[in-house]
Amino acid sequence: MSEHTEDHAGGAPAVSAEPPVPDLASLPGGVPAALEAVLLVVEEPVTEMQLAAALEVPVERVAEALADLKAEYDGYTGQGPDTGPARRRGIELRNVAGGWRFYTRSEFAAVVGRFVLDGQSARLSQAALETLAVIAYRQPVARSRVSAIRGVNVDSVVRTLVQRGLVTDVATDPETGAVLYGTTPLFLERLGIGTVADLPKLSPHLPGLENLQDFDDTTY
Amino acid sequence: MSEHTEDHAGGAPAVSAEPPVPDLASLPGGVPAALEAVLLVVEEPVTEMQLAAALEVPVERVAEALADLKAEYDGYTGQGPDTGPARRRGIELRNVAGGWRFYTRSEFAAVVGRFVLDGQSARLSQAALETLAVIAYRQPVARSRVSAIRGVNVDSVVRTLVQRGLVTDVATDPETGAVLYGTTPLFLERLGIGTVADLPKLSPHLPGLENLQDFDDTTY
Amino acid sequence: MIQDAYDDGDASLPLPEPGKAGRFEVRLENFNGPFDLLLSLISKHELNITEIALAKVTDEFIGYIRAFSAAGDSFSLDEASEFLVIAATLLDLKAARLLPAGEVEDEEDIALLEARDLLFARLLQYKAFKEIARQMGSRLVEESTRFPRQAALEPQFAAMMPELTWRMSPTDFAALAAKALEPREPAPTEVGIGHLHAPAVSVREQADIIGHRLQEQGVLSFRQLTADADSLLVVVARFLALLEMFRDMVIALDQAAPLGELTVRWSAGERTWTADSISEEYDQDVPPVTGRGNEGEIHERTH
Repeated sequence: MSEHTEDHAGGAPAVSAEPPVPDLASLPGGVPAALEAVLLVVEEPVTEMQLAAALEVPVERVAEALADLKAEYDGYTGQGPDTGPARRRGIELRNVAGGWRFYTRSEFAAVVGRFVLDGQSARLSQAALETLAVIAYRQPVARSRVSAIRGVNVDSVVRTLVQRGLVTDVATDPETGAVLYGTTPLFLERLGIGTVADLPKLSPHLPGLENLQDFDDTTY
Repeated sequence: MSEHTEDHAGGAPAVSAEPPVPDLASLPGGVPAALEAVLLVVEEPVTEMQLAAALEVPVERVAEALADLKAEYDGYTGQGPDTGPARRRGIELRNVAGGWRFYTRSEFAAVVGRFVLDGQSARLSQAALETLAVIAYRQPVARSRVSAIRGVNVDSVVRTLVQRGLVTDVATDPETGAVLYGTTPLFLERLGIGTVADLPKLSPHLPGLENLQDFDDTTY
Repeated sequence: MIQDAYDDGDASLPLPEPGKAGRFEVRLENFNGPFDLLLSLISKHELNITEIALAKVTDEFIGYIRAFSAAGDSFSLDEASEFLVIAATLLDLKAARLLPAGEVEDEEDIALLEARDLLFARLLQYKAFKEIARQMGSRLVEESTRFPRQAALEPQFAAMMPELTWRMSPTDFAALAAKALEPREPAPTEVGIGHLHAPAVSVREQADIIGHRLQEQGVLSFRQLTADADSLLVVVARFLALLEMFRDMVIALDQAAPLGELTVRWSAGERTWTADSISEEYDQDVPPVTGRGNEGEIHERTH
């Protein structure tokens, strides 16, 4: 890949009152290095649009550089003249929950875990998992409907999921006034998927009930 | 550099009750990759001794690998057979105050700064204020407990408060290992009081909730 | 009142002893939802979900509950709202079973069969979510081996943050803290009936009541017939009574649409009819089924 594009014009609108961004092409490492620097400070997955705005380069350029970086970190040889054969790094660049973020590679979980004080939250109970699954696939959904599908009262489980940041209230039912719940970006991140649409299909588990959605909608 | 040392015996004393460290030589990337993974998650510079203990490899091996990594990140060609010519990265590996930590490379300070400051406000959000209030009156307190009291995930809000210097980690829960948060001198200064003991009593604002502590303790 | 044809030949009273071969595997402390029990009963028989299988399952479930109360076990129905839900679910099944066998002719029959299909669908749906949840769980565990970068801001950037404006007095701050620390009530979703303790309701008694009303007035809607019911159990009992009376051919039912208004017409004229003809299966003392549950759940099952 070439670091030497001159095309800065197509980037995001300039933000006023901030230090001017230097010509990335003139810096050692160029756009990929700038992306690495920004990704080192992000607290949550960051979109290609956000990165393009910060770097003032076109979003396509960012997308391309991210894909190359990911491959390089994964240990694939870069294609450009200034990228040599790569080694597999302990850092993984992943595209999850609609954005990019650095993660430690899972092989090193045992080592890394010793340095993470506030580790990942404790495991979810079976009840919490099932409730989470129903909310994920039926969102936006009222608690009463989740209860009906699961056959038990889910109030306290939903509270736990909200506390854990995996579920949040996304709307209010215009008719009943009930709170409607949906999943959060953190849920997607924890699951390692990009969007809710990436969830595995429910239909293989529902033989002969492909039209379940219809069934659902008339029941509630 | 060679990834294939068999010498794991000379490492630091093994930590009990933790998952065993896999044979790093058998993992892609080996010791350097393991170091990268650990360095990605540490908040403070971490010493070669600490790294050697976690990886269960001799400290000399760690020192050597760190020096190689630093050179590689700086864009110097690696010396080993499996390290090709490197490009200069946006991440810098620095040895400061006796420990190692990743930093953003200074050339990209403008880009990173723009990204970090985008959307930052001079005022705290309502969520941040309420979280700060809970921490102030319940310190030292774990994030999970603040979450339980507020009913929502407070991870990112707590990070904001830490960044703002109003809150800091003051201890570690001896049982769970969770970080406990408390307020900082800056917080007291902003509020115009001398010590945490000078915080106004809560009781006048809590009619009928004299047993608040009890309530709190039953939430977990 | 949830008990019924327990004495119709199948005498093998299932004992609630967890873990024994051929016995119920469900252990209440790990019990997770009424459909769990239904599913485990169905899979125990390795049967497809057919009417016959469900009938058997229904009977076993009732025996299961009975054995518990007979043993004076610590199993508290008060605490197990799930059992009220499953009871209502099984009543649906029972209702479908009470239909005259043979070809489906009437709209009402279809509606009832649809109700049964609905239950099958719901069971399958529950099972599907269970399976998906299992996959989701292992995915979450797998992903938890990756740790995201979340280090504190480097000092140079922290120093660039805009100066914080703070106009809050200690008193204001305390007021804010008091509000934030206040125990919060969960947002209401529906009207709870948790405080209700449902007494045992006799189907026969209820049949007697509505039988007299229908004989006097000729035609009444189900809504009118249950307007004075002071609990869901009474509504359910009256619904079951109607099914029994339908089987006895003393009433006719008319329902324009599924879940629509159900009109009940006395069709036996001056013929003598008493509630004594109601099947023996309801004629027993029953353990009171009480419990907490969401109103919506029960309502759905008693349409």
